[in-house]
Amino acid sequence: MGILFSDEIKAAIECLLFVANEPLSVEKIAEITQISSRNVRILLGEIQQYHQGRGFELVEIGGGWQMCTRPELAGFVEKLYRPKAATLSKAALETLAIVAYRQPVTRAEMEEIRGVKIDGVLSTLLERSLVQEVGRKSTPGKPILYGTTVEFLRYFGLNSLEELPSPEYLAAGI
Amino acid sequence: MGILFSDEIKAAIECLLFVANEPLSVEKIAEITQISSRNVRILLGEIQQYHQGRGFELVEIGGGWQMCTRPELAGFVEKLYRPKAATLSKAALETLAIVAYRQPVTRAEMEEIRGVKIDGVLSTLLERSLVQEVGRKSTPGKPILYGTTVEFLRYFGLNSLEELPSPEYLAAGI
Amino acid sequence: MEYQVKLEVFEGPFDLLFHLIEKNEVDIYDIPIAEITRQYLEYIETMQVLDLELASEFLVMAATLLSIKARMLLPKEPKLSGGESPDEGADPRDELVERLLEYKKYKTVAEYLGDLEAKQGRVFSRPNDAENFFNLFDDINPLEGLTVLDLVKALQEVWSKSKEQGEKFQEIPREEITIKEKMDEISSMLNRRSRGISFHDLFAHQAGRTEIVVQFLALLELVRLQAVIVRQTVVGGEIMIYRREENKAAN
Repeated sequence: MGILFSDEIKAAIECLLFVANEPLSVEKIAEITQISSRNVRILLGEIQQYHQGRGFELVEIGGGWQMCTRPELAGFVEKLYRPKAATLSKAALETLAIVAYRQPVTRAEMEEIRGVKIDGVLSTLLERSLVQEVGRKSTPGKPILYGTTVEFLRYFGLNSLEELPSPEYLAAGI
Repeated sequence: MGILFSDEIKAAIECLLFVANEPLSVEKIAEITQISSRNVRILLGEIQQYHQGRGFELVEIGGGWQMCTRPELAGFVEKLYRPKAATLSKAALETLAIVAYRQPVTRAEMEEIRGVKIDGVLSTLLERSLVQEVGRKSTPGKPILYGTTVEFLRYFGLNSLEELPSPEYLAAGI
Repeated sequence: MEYQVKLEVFEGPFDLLFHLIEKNEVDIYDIPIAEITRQYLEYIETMQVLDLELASEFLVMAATLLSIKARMLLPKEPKLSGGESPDEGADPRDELVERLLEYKKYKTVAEYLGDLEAKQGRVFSRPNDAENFFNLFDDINPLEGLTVLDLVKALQEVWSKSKEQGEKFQEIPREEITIKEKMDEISSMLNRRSRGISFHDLFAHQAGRTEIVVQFLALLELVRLQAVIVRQTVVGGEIMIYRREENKAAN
């Protein structure tokens, strides 16, 4: 890529980010724009800076890059859309917490920790694509192992599982 | 509106334009942001200038304002979406199968067979020119009857609907 | 007089126990088991009085608490001279505390995730309608890679999912069917068959759900009018429907 083209390529990347319905990986952008991943990252940085503090910003989320509105402006979006606030139940969040930190984990292990049956909650999490089957445990009965999904990361605005703080850290902070 | 707030209000308008799926009228924006139409117009002008020549621009269209990608960049959008365009969802394919074999068929009949609402799927099939309206049923409410299109035959390389395997053959189990 | 019952809903026995520990401001490593057990049982009792659904796990925990309480009341076993009991010093509460702490870990994380969820719920991405873009491109084949066989497979799947198999490929003049017509139909069928007709056969050739329902309502109406007799001679056996006169003659 010649440096002369960077403005046009930057516009192309911005355009892609604008029309995409999901976070775009650096590799995907590189493939479409035919420039190196390294250059994509540089241009993403410039685009991010350009939109900083405006109506929508470029954020790294779920292993990709996506244009998102700023949380402070949610009130305006709600006036336009009145979106549904289908937040997760306490039971679902507790179960999800176990999956996130103990994955891969079986249903029995989750039930052991929470001290209750989790049938309904687990199917909710599966339906909402926050949790998925990731394999089978090599113990008698070969129980299904569960893990979190990319949607899980997006839903909570995380880029990777490493961004989750340790329970000890959280406990100390609260 | 105090002039001091204009940056935040500008961000709010940008945010609204970003999440809206259709052109927003000046009045609508004024109503949501609680500023005068005159000020909305001034800020729209500033926003338009800011995005000029980048990946997407603010254009006045159909009596409102909308963020649109630049036509020159359509090639990139196509590279992103073409792979998606060539795949029909399972729900769409199932609905298409019902239309193919039961035509002419009403929406209610399709929904009864599939056991779910098919609004979205049906409009996809209509937009992709796989299904078309073929008349009205002479029952109360005169529901629209749907059938397959010439494109449907062409995509499958069929000369006529008679070339579709018969339902009896199907029932025998393949 | 007006009074209010404020009853928190707990996600499980651990959740409830935690609430009690926090409410009483006691040390989790030194739970006053008698008092906590009393409050725990009180809560369960309230739930039962109010006839609220109570997961069996709550009762299991109640039993566990009572067992711990009982063990705490037992006098310490006298030390055997010379040897030390491997159980020495073991607190009956240890296992419970361990499980509570493990649970607490995830409860904390759950609260954190709840905060993230609330924050992320205020962030919106652009809801692009992909269909809008598809229309921009020429010569897109939405059925690329699919064959007629895939269509057939899709239909088979719909078919197997649909409860009324085999009915879907005939035209169903649903709107025209009335109970009266069905009653007449059944009566004339029974007139032709002196030995009656089986319930199964009566419904075998009905075209769809609506027709089956109408047929059934018609049959009920005939029963009510005592025009037909419905009999089942063996439990679980075939149900037979007879015209009333025929039935009398048969007996």
